[in-house]
Amino acid sequence: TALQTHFDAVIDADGKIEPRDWMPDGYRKTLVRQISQHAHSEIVGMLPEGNWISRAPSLKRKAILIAKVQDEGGHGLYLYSAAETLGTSRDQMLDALHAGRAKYSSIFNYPTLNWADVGVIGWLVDGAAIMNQIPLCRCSYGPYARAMIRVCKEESFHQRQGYEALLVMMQGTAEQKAMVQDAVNRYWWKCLAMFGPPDADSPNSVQGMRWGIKRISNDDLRQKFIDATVPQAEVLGVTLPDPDLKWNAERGHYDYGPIDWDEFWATVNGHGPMNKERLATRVKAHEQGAWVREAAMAHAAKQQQRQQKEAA
Amino acid sequence: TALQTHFDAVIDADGKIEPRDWMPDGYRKTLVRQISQHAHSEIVGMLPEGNWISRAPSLKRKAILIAKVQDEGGHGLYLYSAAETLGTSRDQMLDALHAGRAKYSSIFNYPTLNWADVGVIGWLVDGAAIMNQIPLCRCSYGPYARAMIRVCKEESFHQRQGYEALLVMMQGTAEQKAMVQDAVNRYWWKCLAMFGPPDADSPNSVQGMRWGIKRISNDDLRQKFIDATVPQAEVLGVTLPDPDLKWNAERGHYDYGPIDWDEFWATVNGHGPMNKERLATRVKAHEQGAWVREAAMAHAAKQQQRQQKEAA
Amino acid sequence: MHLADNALVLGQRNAEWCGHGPVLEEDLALANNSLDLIGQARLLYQHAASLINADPAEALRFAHLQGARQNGLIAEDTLAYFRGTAEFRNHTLMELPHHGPLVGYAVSERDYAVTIARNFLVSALMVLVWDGLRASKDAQLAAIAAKSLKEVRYHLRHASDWLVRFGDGTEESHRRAQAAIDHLLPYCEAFWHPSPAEQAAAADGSGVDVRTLRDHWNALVNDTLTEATLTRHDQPHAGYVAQGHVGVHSEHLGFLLAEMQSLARAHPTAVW
Amino acid sequence: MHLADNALVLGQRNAEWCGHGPVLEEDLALANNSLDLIGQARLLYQHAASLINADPAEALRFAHLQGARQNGLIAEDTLAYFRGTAEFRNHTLMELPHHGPLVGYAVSERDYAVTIARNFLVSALMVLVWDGLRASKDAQLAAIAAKSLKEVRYHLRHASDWLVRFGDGTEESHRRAQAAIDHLLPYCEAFWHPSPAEQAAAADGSGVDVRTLRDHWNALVNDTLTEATLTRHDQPHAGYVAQGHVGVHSEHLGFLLAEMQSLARAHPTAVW
Repeated sequence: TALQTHFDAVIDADGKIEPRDWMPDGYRKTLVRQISQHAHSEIVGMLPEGNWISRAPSLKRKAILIAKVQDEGGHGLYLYSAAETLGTSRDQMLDALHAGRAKYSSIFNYPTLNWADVGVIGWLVDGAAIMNQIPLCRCSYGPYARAMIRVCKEESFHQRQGYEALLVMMQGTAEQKAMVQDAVNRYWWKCLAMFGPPDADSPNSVQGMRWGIKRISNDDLRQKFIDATVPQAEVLGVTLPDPDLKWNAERGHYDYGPIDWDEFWATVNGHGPMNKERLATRVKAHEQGAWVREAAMAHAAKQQQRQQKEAA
Repeated sequence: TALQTHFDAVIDADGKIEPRDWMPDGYRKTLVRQISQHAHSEIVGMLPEGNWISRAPSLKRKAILIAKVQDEGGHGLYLYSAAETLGTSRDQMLDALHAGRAKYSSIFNYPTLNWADVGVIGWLVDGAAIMNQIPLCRCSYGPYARAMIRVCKEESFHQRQGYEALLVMMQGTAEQKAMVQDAVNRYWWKCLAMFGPPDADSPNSVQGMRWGIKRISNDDLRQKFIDATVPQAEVLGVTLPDPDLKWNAERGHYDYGPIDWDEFWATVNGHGPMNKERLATRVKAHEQGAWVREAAMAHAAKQQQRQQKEAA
Repeated sequence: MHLADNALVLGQRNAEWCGHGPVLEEDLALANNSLDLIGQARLLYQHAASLINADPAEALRFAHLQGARQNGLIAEDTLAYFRGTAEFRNHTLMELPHHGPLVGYAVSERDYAVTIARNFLVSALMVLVWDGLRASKDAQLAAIAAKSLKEVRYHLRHASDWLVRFGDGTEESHRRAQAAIDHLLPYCEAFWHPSPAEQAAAADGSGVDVRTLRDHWNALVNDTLTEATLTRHDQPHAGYVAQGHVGVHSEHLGFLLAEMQSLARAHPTAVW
Repeated sequence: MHLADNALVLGQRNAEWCGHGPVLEEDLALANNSLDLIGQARLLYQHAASLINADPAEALRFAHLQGARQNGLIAEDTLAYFRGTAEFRNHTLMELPHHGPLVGYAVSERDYAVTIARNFLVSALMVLVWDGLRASKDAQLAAIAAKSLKEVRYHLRHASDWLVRFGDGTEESHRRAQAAIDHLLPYCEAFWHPSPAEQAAAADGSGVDVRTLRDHWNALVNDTLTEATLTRHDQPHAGYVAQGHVGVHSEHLGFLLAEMQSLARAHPTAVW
């Protein structure tokens, strides 16, 4: 059809699709799935770091952490807005999350067990997320691309803050250094898995590439992340927990050991250490907030009635 | 009547009234009020000390504290039982407590703010309670007198434990000593008030004396407590917060300053720092435990039904 | 120190909602509120620390605080993380948990009505206090006041708006808001019983005499309560006046500080 | 240390009910349970401390623990109050709060069904473990086992009785008990994945090989669940195995220890 032809032409020209433009159903569905999943990840992702706000070891770090978690909530807000431009409401997306139909990043199904986890989430988890997200700033869907530009900017800031916090800790006491190493040991492999299954096993990728939603393959992003991170780890003075990790001059990249995909899939499929806890916490917050939302609506309705009466 | 005459004779002979004996309504009512109030005090009194179980500074002190709070619950149990022999059920007594009709010792309407409060409650609060209670071991109502013998024995043990804990703290760091002094400052005057208003203002006492329920007057007990406590405070090395406190060789007693009865009555009448908190906590525990009690009853009923079926 | 402790303890409480708010926008609003308060606390502690370090008598009074010092001197985190419960000077109102009256070691669901009602009652006071402190003869404090006034005006607006929504919303929200106000109002009586330190500051021109603000506060509070169709039951006041600001707290502050200070105290010499 | 930490952490949890129980008799029963567990923990820590103090390599491994020492030596409170979260070796099951699955800083009402279900699952294990440990070649441990076995038999009886009452009681109690069992059973999988320390103890005859107890435990658990008309959904097991016993805990232990250790850590040199 003419609509499809126009859509294809925009995509091929690396142009932007906007909310009022025609788009194929599959494109719309894929985008809603991906954007809402991303939004959910921001919201669920508030919990692991939020876990340390009350115990942050200095007022400065407490303020930085609150601001960061607040930013994540903000990202969630404008990602939900971007998804709403595709015709799905925030309530619908939240229902899908709470019913377990929608996913969020599996990395948040692991607990935050010491203060260094906060820094490591900034450095490695946000670092991996940025690798995944930078290409999305050039995504073919306009509102998503624009949201991602803002998200990436803030995430880069968070990543630097996380790394800086770890640098300070690594210059500190033996216990502080041990915390950082412990956190890196627990998060390193989970971060590598964040880029998704190897290209050979990643069926969604081809269509995503065609549509200009996905731009770089999982394995390429993962390699890029590793190559960028290893020197940072050396500066920091931590050991990445992979005996196979070494520079391969021939490839011009770091080689790395095998990822435990069984563990990854078990967690994605609900059997991680905190899947139930994360979701139940979100559901509980939503349910216990119902009376607040109802009060706001009831009051707004009363206000409107009163205004209409005055106008009449 | 003959019944009344017999009753009076038993009382006059310092004998014991037992549950099946005839007794005047006023005697019964007074006893139910007093015993249930005492039982409620034990139960509510679990809360101020329970507040420190989770933070006890050594495992030994944690064990001692749990055992003590458990003992208080135990006292509550057998005092409720003693009161039940007078024809009032535990549920009725709890309802009266939860509805605010029944009182408990006003001393528990103050918060426990540092670890030394636990020791001071043992030393001074239990100490004052024992002064009040020892005469009750000779009370004319048999079940109450027997319960009080056991209670007093255990309370004396608690009082020695509390004093011993304070002795250890007073040999410790400057902060530990400051905690003890702070706790004594907050509790001293409240403990003096525990003996009740001055004899001149204490209308219930005369009839209580006549019935062999009350044996020593408020002021006499208070003086006895002060005389016993001042030397203990000296050994401990704390200052009792009363500039007027000094030995009066003529009276053979310690003189002491005026008690703030306005504050006492305000607290008794519901305006202390924790009246609402203490009662609401008990009510909440009771309400949230309803399903547990119902389950136990439902199961017992099912069991009985099954046994009857088998028997049939 | 009273102002700093107020800000820190309330900031700590409000941050508890982060990730658990009734709607995402409120997570952000409370985080924002908490950030403002912790920012205020930091400025105030830094100022207090510099005053303490400059005065040998004061330095001696705080000599027992050894954690988180910088070059041997008291720093903001020394004051926030290494003072004991009885050394805090915040109003008791700030430290109460987000639920109705219960003892210190009880647990209960959080009630957003309590959160909003407290923020309302506190912000109504602090709008007046910061406004007055802009004229403090302590220039540093006057500058902090000017900055804080802008922030707390927003807090008051946010809390008032929600209190009106609750009071004039559903039956449940009205009931919760009324219960929250009934629970919290008696703690406000302490506002008008300034500590010796507050009185000294008012006398020397660095502080304000809070008692002069009472009528204005009453008017602010009564206006919003009326709009929210809520009733004020606390007049005339009879009963216990909370004493957190002179160091005699509720059972709740100890738990709040135990958690807040746990990591810092486990590593007293660490730099973060 | 694994046994001691199990006892202490569960004892700490169960004591939280003290003053808040559903009926006075249960306040006393839980306090009694907690007292037994803390008593066991004390004996085990004392024993561990004497082993550590007698072995220079071990003493070095614990050299960073400086609090609550006695004459410079590690004491029971040094181990209980001055180790960090990751140094604890209790099963994750012990540290979970008395409610369903939620993140570490969530708050929720306590659910007595969770308390009872955990005590049931743990006691069923410990009856077997202590029974086996009576034959430990470590005479001290064998003596502790003999004492503890009597106590835990009573705990198992108490928890089983209540679990049956709940399962075969009202609709609500059945629903709560089933939810509690569903929530907690997966954490029991960790019982059968002994830590290197547990394996070494089993190998040298001081410990037991827990894997040999699995069938017996299953039989104990299944019998009571059947009587309670509750269903076991965890077979075959698929998913994450909790790792508290090798030091990787849930988010809950950090909060439990922050509170438990707060006072002791604020005064590391104090004697109580």
